[in-house]
Amino acid sequence: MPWTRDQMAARAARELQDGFYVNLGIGIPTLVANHVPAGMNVQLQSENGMLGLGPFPYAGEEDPDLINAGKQTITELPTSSYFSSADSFAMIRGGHIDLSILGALQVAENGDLANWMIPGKMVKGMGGAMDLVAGVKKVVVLMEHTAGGKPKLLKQCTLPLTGARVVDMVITELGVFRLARRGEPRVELLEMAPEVTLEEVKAKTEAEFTLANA
Amino acid sequence: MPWTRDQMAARAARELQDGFYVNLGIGIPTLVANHVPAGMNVQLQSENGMLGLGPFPYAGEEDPDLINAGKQTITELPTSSYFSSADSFAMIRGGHIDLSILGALQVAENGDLANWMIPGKMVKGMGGAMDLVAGVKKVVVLMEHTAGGKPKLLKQCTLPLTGARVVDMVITELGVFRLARRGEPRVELLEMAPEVTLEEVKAKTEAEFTLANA
Amino acid sequence: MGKLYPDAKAALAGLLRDGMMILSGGFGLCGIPSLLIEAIRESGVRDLTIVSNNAGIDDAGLGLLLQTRQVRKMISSYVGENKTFAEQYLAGQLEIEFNPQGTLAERIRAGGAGIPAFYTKTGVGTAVAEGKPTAEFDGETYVQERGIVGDLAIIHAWKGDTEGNLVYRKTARNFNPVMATAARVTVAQVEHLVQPGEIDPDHIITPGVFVKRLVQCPPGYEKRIEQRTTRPRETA
Amino acid sequence: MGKLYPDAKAALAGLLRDGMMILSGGFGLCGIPSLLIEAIRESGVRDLTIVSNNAGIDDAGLGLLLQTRQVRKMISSYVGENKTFAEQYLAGQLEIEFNPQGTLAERIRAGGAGIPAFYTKTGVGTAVAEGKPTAEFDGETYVQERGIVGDLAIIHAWKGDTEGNLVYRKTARNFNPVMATAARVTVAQVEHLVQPGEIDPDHIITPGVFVKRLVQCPPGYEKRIEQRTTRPRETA
Repeated sequence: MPWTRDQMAARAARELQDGFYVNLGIGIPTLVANHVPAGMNVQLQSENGMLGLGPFPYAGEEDPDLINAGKQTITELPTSSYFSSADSFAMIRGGHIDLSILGALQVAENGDLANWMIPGKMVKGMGGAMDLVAGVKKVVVLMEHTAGGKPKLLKQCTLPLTGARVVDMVITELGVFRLARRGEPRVELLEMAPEVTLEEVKAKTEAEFTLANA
Repeated sequence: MPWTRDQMAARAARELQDGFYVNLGIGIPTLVANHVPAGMNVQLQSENGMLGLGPFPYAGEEDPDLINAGKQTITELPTSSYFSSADSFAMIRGGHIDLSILGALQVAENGDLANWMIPGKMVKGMGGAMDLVAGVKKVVVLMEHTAGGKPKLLKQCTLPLTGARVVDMVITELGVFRLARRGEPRVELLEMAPEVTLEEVKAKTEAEFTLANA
Repeated sequence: MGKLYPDAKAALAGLLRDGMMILSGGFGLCGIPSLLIEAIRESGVRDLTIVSNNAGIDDAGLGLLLQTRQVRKMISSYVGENKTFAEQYLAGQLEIEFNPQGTLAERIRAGGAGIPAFYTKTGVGTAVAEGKPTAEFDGETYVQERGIVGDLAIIHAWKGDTEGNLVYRKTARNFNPVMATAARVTVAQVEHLVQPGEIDPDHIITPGVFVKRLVQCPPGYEKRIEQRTTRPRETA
Repeated sequence: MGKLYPDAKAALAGLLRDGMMILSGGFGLCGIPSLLIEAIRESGVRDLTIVSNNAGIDDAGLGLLLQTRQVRKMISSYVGENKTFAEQYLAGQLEIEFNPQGTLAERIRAGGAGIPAFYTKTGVGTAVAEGKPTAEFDGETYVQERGIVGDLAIIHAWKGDTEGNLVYRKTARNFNPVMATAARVTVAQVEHLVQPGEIDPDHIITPGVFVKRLVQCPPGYEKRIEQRTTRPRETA
């Protein structure tokens, strides 16, 4: 049985470590915040200039000066700090954020990532995604395994790249893959969701992969 | 009669304009602060991270956390702000300071400046001088006309440079010279101290110069 | 002559001309200089190049200048919230130069700091690196990006004193302080005008040297929320 | 495991090794991390490369590490206040790399911000540009300077919370915030330790992400004054 979106987020949360500073993308990655283990100190970074993101506000307490990178109203925590966009991306590009969890349109065997543009469609812009994947220490992609029945974990990306050789891990509803950012390209299947078969994963994956510890 | 150091500083103060942000070097330039015309708003910048330098403190009120770039205790004003060294030099290098007044060992006809190093002597370092002359909009040198009887306003600097073609004006005890940072090198004598003769200036100056409006 | 002007129109008087480059602070609708944008709209100035992370929404922020077709080109990282933008872009009436958000912020910071160019890993191997010089440092490839200096920066601050010293509130800080440094003239709108000395000098984010003119927001100044998201109250 | 350590020795435990590069905050004796410098002296670690604007004076600041000959090389902008320095340098026992102060600050800022190299006008046509690549941008010549990343940064702050969020006081800020960003590990000494939430998040200069360990200055912590200058009181 493939994982639900919430189970995917829970699996991604297992990549968190105590003391981590983490940037979560829009969509499924946002759900990871609900799965931080109790007692673990994890601070969320928002690239529009905040560390220590709190939950959404109660109705009536929204503050127009307090939003996340998805432009949603949020709240602050006792640990919070604010800084400019230049300082925020100095932090990101400088390798000070431990983990970035974000969505993808395509991921290639070699760790290439495409998640910002479909030629022929209206282009909205890459926002901070290119900076995050280039600068953050570990990049985890959280995505549906297929789109319209077609694999998204590919031999090569066909869409314009967000980053070249930037993905460390891919989590889908079917399982967890480890990729290599350096050296020979390599994809290893680390885990599968319960009752998902290797045949199903192979059928829905274009990238070559091996079984970890196989 | 050549100008005194205080008169030289007073002459330099005539280069100030209302609303100017100004960096004053150590030595005679520091005296310029005493000659800001009443009612003129001039803010002094200190490259260790302060705008709005106040006067020296009263005895007993020195604050170890409040010093100028010469490491002297100072005070703050209602207009003051503090920032990091990186931000301070971003301000300087980015052309946001209107005027830098500093001392010199040598100035050349083409505006080259040497003020940080005498080979063979112990070298103390250039501090912020190279950044100031490269970044500030207008650079005024305030110096003795000669050193050990030898001219300091030369055809070419013989000492290692602080900056190439960076000086706009030289004020000495004998007079005021205007230099050109771009195009053909050109030195013009704008003013002489009272009772100083052109012959005296010529005798004590190696650089070729013309009389302004001559 | 002080820095304070009676209203946004006066604060921009003499500064606007067709074809100029304007940097605008803000992220989404958060911390945008609405009053100044409205005054630019009223001025009728055209063919603008606007540097701003976003392009506003259809009826607010920089969207107002798109409606009136005063913008020729946007330099932005994300414009997904604006339908007017999409229409004009697809009709070939509007140019867009997409920059990664961090590269955009750093290009502006560089422009203000006297850095004509710098190297970054961001975008290496992607379309944004095409046509730009690359270089290797310690075995890694980086792309060269250029500093940006605008003709005018318009920004929004929470408090400002008459000297032009500014502080920002929460995430309304965003691009405002960096844009304040990177234009020939910076005009700030402030929600609260105070006297010099009322802001602790250790708390000032933008020193007055960067701000040439400022204007106070009128009473009732409205700050809009783009995505109002809330959580349910816990039951007792 | 929190970030707070009982004393400077504990805060540096496991971080020191011969030949490492240490960045030290401070300008003159203002805002220097004295406790941490003393603990480095006690540790006996040698062959250090120290990046610091100044080299302290003979009996204070980094001068302590010169006395014990623990320093192999200084990267600084001005070392004029230190006689020990002069002696060791003239005897060939100490290397010095002079950087213009703004270039030094920017190299550290770049290192912390993931910028491996940038261009500046500072030093063009002087000895500091020798051997470095130059490039023309818009008709002006600039020299390429490299980012600096150290093994360890030691800094001094006025207040810090247990999360590592820091604020500085007056000109004791200087190089501290930028050095905090540019080392694999940053250790801060704080005069006043507070709990998270006690510092207004809009006032924080160094967010906790940059600070791995911190230590509180003991009661009676002495801050020295290098040039005590005063003015006479006006007579009434």
